[in-house]
Amino acid sequence: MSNEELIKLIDTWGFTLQTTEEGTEFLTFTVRKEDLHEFCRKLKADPATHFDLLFCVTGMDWGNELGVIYHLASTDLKHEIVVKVMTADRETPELDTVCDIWRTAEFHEMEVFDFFGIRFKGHPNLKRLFLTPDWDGYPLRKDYVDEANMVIK
Amino acid sequence: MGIDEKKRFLDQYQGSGMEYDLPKDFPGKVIPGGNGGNIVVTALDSVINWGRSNSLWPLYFGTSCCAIEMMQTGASKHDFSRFGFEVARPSPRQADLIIIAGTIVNKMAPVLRRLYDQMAEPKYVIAMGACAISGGPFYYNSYSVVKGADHVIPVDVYIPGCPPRPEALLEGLILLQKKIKTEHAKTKVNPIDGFDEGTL
Amino acid sequence: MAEIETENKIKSEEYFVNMGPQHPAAHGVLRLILTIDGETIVNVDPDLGYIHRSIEKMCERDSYQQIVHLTDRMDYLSSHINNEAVCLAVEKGLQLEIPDRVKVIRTILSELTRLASHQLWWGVMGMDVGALTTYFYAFRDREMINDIFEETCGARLTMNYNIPGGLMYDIHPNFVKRVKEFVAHFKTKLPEYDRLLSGNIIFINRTKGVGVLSREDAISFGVSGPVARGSGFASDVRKRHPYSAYDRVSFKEIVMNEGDTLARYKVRILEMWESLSIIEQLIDNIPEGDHLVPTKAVIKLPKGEFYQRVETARGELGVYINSDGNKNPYRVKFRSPGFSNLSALNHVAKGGKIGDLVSIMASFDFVIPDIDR
Amino acid sequence: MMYKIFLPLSITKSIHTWLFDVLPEGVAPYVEMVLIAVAYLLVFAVAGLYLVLLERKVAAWFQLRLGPNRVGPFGLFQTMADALKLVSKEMYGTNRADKFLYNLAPYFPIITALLAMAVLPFSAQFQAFDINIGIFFLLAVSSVGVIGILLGGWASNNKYSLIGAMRSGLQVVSYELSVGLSLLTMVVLTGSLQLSEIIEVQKNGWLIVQGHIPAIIAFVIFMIAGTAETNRAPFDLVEAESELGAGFHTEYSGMKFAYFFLAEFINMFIISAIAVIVFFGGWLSPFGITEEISWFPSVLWFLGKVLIIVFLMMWFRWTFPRLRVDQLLNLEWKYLLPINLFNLVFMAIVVWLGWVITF
Repeated sequence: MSNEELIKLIDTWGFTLQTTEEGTEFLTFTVRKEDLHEFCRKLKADPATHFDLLFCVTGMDWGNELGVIYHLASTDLKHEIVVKVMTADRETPELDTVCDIWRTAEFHEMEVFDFFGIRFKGHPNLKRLFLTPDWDGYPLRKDYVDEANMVIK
Repeated sequence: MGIDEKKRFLDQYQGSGMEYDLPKDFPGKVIPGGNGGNIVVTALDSVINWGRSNSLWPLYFGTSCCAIEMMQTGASKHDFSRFGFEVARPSPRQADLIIIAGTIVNKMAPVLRRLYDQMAEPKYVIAMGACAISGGPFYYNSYSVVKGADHVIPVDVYIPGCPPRPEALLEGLILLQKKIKTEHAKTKVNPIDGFDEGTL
Repeated sequence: MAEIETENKIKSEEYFVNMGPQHPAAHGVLRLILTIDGETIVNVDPDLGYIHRSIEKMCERDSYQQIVHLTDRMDYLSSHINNEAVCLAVEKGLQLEIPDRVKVIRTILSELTRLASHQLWWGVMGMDVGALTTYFYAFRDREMINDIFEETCGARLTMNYNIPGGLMYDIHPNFVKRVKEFVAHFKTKLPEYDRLLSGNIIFINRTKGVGVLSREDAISFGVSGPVARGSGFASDVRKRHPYSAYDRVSFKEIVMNEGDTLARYKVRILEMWESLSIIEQLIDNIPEGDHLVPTKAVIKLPKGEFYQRVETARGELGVYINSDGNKNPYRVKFRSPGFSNLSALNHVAKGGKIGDLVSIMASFDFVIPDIDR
Repeated sequence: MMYKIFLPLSITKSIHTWLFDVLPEGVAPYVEMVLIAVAYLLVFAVAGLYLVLLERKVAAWFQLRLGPNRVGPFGLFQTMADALKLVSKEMYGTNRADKFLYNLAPYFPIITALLAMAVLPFSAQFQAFDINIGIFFLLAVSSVGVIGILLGGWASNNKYSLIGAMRSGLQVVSYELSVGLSLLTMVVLTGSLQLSEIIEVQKNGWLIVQGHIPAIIAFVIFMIAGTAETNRAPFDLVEAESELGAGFHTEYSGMKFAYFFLAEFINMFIISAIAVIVFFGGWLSPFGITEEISWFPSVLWFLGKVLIIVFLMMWFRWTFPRLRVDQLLNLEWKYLLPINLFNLVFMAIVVWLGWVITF
C-alpha cells in the first residue's frame, strides 16, 4: 500500500496531524499528545493498515520540547511509517503508553524514561532500567551536565 | 583532585625510577597496586609461592569484548590450561585471581568491589584491556564509565590492548606468576585497607 | 513475598534469587532477578545497565568517522556488521555511490563475522547445557576466521575495516586463498557439530518444547533475527531490504514454526550453511575497482533523519541518525536486537525450571553490551 | 634387600607378627589399625591428587588441547601445586553461615570416601578388613556422604547452595536404589556378600561372563547410577556450572573446599572399584594367565581395570550435556527401577535353571 493511499486512508480518521515526507525516507505523522494512544490503536486494529510491528522507539530532545519517535511496520502488508509525538512541558513530561498495543514498548518506554524523564501513563512498572535508581538528572537531554565523571573533549 | 603517588610493580619501570604521571584532570582517586612484591624470599616462602603461582584459579568475570579474547586464550590454540589456569571458579570464595576483562561501569563498581572482598586472601587482580586500565575508548564524553578499574580495587598487572591478543594475556599471567614468586608469603600487605575510610 | 497455597495445603513461599551480574550463564553482566517457587520460575525481571557505557551520548560529540569505532564495541561478535551499518547510513546521507568491489568484500566479511558469531554461540550453548567439549571445537574453527580478519583488517575482534565511503585499505593478496581454505575446512567440520550435540538425546530433551514463542508474540515483542525466524516470523533484513551485495546472491531464508529452543538452534545451524554458500558464490568473482570513494575529512550530513537497518548475527540492528547539518550528529539511536529479544524473555521463561531458563537464554544468544549500549 | 620387594606382598604379614610380639596383648591391634589407617590416608590422598591430574589430562585430550604440562615434568606436579595453594589459602566463609554445621560438613564426604576404601580387596593378601557383609557396608557408607553435601549447602545460608544441596539429596536418594538393586542382582549369582568370596566365585569366569545377559544389563544400570551417585557428568546438577554457579560449595574456600573436591574424585575411584570387583573379577587376571607366576603383584590387574572404568566415567563427563531435575527423576523412577526389578527376576530364573556359563 503506497504512501499516498496511506495518507488518504488516515485522513479519513479525522485526527489533527501533520504528514511530511521530506528529510526522511518514511512517511512521518506528527500526532498530538492527547490522541496518540487512540491513533496507535487504530493503526494496529484497522485491517487495511495493520501495523503490528513496532521496531524502534527513540526518545528525542528537540531543544525546547521532548518527544518520542515510533517506527512502525506491517509484516504482512509490507509498509512502514514513523509516528512522532512531542510535549513542551520539560519539568514533568507526560505521555500515554502504547505497551498494551505492542508488548515490546514496555522495555523501550522504560529506556526513554531512564534517559529523557518522560513518564508514561498506564505503564505497568516504570522504573530506571539502565542507571542506578538514585541517579539524578536524565543523561540524554541536551542540557544534562555532569562534570563529576564526564571528561568533555 | 590530588593524585597521590602511585607505586607500580613493572619490570621495565624497575631501574629507570620513572614516575607514573597521571594527567591533571584524571577523575577519582587511584589505589596503589602491588602487595609488597619484590623482596628477598626465604625457603618456606619460595615453596608456598611456587604452589600459589602455579595454580591461579581465575574467577568467571568477563564484562565485554575482552572476555571473548579471554575465552580464546582458554580455548585450544592459545591454551592457558598448560599453566593450570583452566580451573575457572564461578564462586569468588575459591578463585584467587580476577581478570577484569572489559569495561567497569559505575553501576558495576560496587559489585566488583564486593566480589574482591569476598575472595579469600592471597588474591590478585589483572586489569585486561584499555577499558579496565583507564576507561579506554570510553574515557571522554561518557558519564557512566569508571576511568580504570584501579579506582575500585588494587590491580597487580595491567595488560594494554583493545582487546589484547591472547598472547598478551598469557604474558600478563606469566608476569603475575613472576611477581608472586618474589612475594612475602605469610605477611601480606593488603593495599586496600583504609581506602574506604579515606585514610589511604 | 507472595504466599502460595500448594494443592496439598503445604504453605510454601516464593523467594528471590539473583542470577546476578557475575554468573556463568549470564554471558557477561546481565542481572536477572528471578522469583522462583522451588525450581519453577514465576517471574524474570532483568536489571540492566551493568555495562551501559553511554555510547549514544558519546556519539553526539563524535564526528561520523569516530562513531564507526564505537559500534563494534557494542555487539562485539558481529562487529564488522555494526560498522557496516553506520557506514551505510552515512553513505545514504551523503548519497555516495559505492564501488561494487567494496559491496562484495563487505558482504563476504559480514558473512564471515556471522559464521564466527554462530560458532561462538554454538560452543557456549553446548557449555551452558552441560557438554563442555563443544566450546573447544567451536573455538578451534573460530581461530581460523580470526586469522583471516587479522591478516586483512589488522584486528581479530574489533576490526575497524569499514569507513564511510568504503574500506580502509584493500584486501590482503592471499585473502581469497585463505577464505577458500576455511570454507573447505569448515564444510567438513559443520557435520561434526551436528554429530557432537544436535543428535544427543539429552540435548534434545533439554531443548525440545522448551521456551515456546508463538509467531504473534514474536511480532508483538519486536523480536528479530534467528529467534524470530525460529517462531515462523520471517524477519531477515538481507531479504526484505537487501543492502551491499545481498541482492545479487541467492540464499534460502531459514524459517521454522515450532518456536522452541530446538527450532532456534536448528535455524542458526542451517544459517551457517547458508553463510558458507553466500561466501562461495562471492569469493571467486570479487570485481575489480578501487576500495574507497574519497570523502572530505569533515563529513557533514545534510539536515534530516536517516535510518539504516542491517542483519547482524543476533537480529536487526537499526542505526537512526538525526543530523542538523553540522559535523557531529544531533541524535544517534541504535535499535539493538538484543534489547527487543530480551523483552520476550520473561514471557518465554515463565513456568519453566532454572535449567530451562539457562537453555532459553543460550538459544536467545544475548550479548550484553549490545543490550546496554 | 632387593629380593624382599619381589616377595608377594607379605610385608603386612611380617609387620603384623613383629607388632604382636613386641607390644603387649591389648594394645597391638589398635596400633596396627592406626598404622593401616595412616597408610591408607597417605596412599589415597596422593591417588586422589593424581586422579584430578588424570581427569584434567583426559579432558585436555578430549578437547584438542594440551592440559597442564608446565609445572614439573609433563605437568605431574600441577595438582601438588593446587593442593599446596589450597592448604595455604585463607579459610574465608560468610558470617551468616551456621558456624558449627558449616565447618562440620566437609568432613562427611572425605571420611565416608576413605571409610569405603578399607573394605576393597586390592589383592589376595592386601585387604584391610574382609567383613562378611562387604557390599552392604559399601552401600551404607556411600549414602552417608550425601549428608555432608546437604549439610554444607544448607548451613552456608546461600540461596544457590541451598538449591544445589536439595538437588544432591534428591539425586543420591533416588539413585541409591538402582546401585543397590543392580548389585543385588549380582549377589544372586555369587550367593555371598563377602567381597573376597565374590572374587573366589569368579575364579572360574568373571561374573559379567557367568551372568551373561542379566549381568550386562546390571552393569549398565550400575554405571549410570554410579555416575549419578558421585554427582558427575550427565547428572552434575549439584554444582551445575551454568545454573547454580558453584552449587553447594559456593561458600567454601581453601582446605574445606579441597575436601569436597577430593571426595568427589575418591568416590569416583570407589564406584569404579566396586564395578571391577563385582563385574570384572577384582584382582583376577583374565583367563588366569598370571596365576602361576608367584612374584607378579595381582594389584596391577585391579588398578588397571579400575583405571579403565575411571576413564569411562571421565568420557561421560566430557561428552554428555546435563539433565534437568525432572528428567533426572523420570529416568530413575520410570526407567531404571522397572528394568532393575525385571532384571533381578530374570537373573533369579537364570540361576535357578542353571544357565550359568562357567569355565
